[in-house]
Amino acid sequence: MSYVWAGYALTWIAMAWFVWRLERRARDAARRLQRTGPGVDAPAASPR
Amino acid sequence: MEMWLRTWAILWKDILIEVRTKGTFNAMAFFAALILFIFSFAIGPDFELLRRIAAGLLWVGITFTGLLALARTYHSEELAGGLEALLLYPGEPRAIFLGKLIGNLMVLLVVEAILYPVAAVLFHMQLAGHVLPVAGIAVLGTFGFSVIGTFYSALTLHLRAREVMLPLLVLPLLVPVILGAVSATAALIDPSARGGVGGWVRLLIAFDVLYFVVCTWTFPVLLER
Amino acid sequence: MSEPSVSPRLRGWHRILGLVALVTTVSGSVVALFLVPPDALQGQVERLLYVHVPAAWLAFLAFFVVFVMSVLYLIQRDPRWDMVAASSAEIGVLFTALTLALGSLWGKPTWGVWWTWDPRITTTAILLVIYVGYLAVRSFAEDPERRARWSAVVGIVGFADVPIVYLSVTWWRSLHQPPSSPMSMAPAFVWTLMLNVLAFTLVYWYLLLRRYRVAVAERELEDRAAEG
Amino acid sequence: MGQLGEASVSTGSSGAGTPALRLGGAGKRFARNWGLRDVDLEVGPGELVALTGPNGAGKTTLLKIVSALHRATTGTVEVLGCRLPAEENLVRERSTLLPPHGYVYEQLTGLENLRFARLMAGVKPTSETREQIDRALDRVGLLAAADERVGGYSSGMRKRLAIARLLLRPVELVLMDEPYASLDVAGIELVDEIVGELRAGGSTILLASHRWERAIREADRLVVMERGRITWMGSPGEWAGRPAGAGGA
Repeated sequence: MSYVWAGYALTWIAMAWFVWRLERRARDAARRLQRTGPGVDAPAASPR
Repeated sequence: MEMWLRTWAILWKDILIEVRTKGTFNAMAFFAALILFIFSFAIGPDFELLRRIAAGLLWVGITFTGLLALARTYHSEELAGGLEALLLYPGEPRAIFLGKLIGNLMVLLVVEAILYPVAAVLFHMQLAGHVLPVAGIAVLGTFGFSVIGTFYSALTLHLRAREVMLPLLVLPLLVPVILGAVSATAALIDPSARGGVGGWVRLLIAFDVLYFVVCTWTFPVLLER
Repeated sequence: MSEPSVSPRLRGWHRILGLVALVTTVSGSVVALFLVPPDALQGQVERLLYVHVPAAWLAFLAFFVVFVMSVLYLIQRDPRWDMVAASSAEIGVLFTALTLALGSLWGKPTWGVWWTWDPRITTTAILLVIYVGYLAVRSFAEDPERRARWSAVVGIVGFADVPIVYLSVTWWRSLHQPPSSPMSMAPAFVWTLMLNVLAFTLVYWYLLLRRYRVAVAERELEDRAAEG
Repeated sequence: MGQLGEASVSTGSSGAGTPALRLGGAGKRFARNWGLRDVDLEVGPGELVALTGPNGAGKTTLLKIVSALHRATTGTVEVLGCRLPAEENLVRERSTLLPPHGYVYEQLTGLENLRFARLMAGVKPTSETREQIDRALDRVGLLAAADERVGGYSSGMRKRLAIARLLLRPVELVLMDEPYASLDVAGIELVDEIVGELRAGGSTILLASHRWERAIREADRLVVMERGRITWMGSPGEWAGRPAGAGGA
């Protein structure tokens, strides 16, 4: 049974890690977009 | 048809350069001999074992020496200043792929023509009576290998770390070729190996036809700059 | 340089998709772990199949999406198809690696070994190598247009390889070992499996949407860097 | 929108009939920098346009795009009435590029290089082809070195070999990238001679060169490029009378 727990834990951790990494990348990209001027998605930022 | 003239142009040029410089051939011949001898010493004189795995050892040798040759497919163009040396002229771009493919196929088959007899001696392969079918399988396997190698060496030519990229991209495509060639050859020369030669030969032919069509069709995409 | 943008309507929508995916996955796991009875033959370890099989299904689905987007890109040369392909490939690697890990976790108690040359598992391993090759080409090509074109070619050539690898490995294996044990088809098993396949597919679409938006933003940054 | 944007109105003077060459907002991106950016240019049939500017100005990039060796990332390119990149084979048939460093195979002899060029252009290797090759080699003064490997050629001889290859294929649009580079005095005169013949034959010529004072002598128009853009364009007369510093080459 321990293998089953390991399997499910691994599945959940893998998915959570991927989502977490994805959200971090999305935030970084959005921040850098703001800093380099008004972007396609980013809200209008004051010019640098 | 001018496409065949262009294919012949590339083949003629590459043969001329290879005969003069022997750059690819020397590297391959030495490397192949090295691999076979290392196998012999590493695996030891157990003839029964050697005979059983001979086909596998042979194709490990062919794969590594083959990758050496395939990585040099566009070497002469690089020295001349880039693929533009071939794009200067009008005409079907796929002729470039065909010319390079046949060139690679010939180089590989020449090296194999030396490799097989040496391996037969070293690994006590009973090729007697099976020479033609074994050769046929070798050609089928080498053709598939050359199609993928000639194709992907055009892609990796301008990539960073291309010495790693070519084997990495070719590896997954080599699985059916190696399985097919080794299993078919083993089924022929090693009485203990079960499994029909016919099935494996059909797989190799299917692989060769499919990838020849796919690679020839998409090749011009690799020439765009 | 075309300006691929994501319509505002789409952005709110992904939170709902994310929530639905989460709920379905949680319920899928709960059902698989606690509610469905263990299989008579394999016992508890059979519950691993409820995640192993959906993960494998997603690994191949993701690569099919890469293939379709690659073909579309070569025909239309629209950067959006390339970005969808790249996003799907990255998610595909996640599911492929997961499938292999779960496969060995399942293999150890069932066959006593971490790795078996079972045709399905071997094909999944080869699929992983194709994915790695695809992503390596993308990271080593600096020019965005070239990266899109070359990775599209790898996506197409790689995809055609999967069925042939499966066929050749199955033949090769049938020479040495009987085919792996068949899975039980009890209705409870089938429903639980379907639920988890649905859950994983929802997760895939959610991740694809999110990863695509990141790809759009990063491509925009790259274009701006080149403007300078 | 991809790379086939709308053609913007070009500013150059256009000759009668369809222009030999029209670039509308053409741009070429190499990874992180733009080799060519938003270039508008129109060249009439039979015109000789000199292209000049410092290193990296985009001259070579522009020539490679026009000769269909490279594809433009943005904007529209029309050469001899054919739209690129769709009809690139037609363009390659009716135009040719003289590259600065020749694209020649060192392991082959001069003669073999030209035989390869003929075969690659889809021409059967007949005795007549052989005579054509000999004539071209003679014209550039390489007949004596025909059977020596190009590896042993000087850079001037390699350039002459590239010129011989150009003579093999009479075309409507001739693109020359630094034709005078690595040539001695006699070689430079040879280039001028050939340029004269090509003009007499009605070919359109685009000639990129650092040595603008040489290139401008026969040019109908001079185009000055800097950092991927056209910074000045006009007739040689205007160039002579331009205020100091405008479009400094």
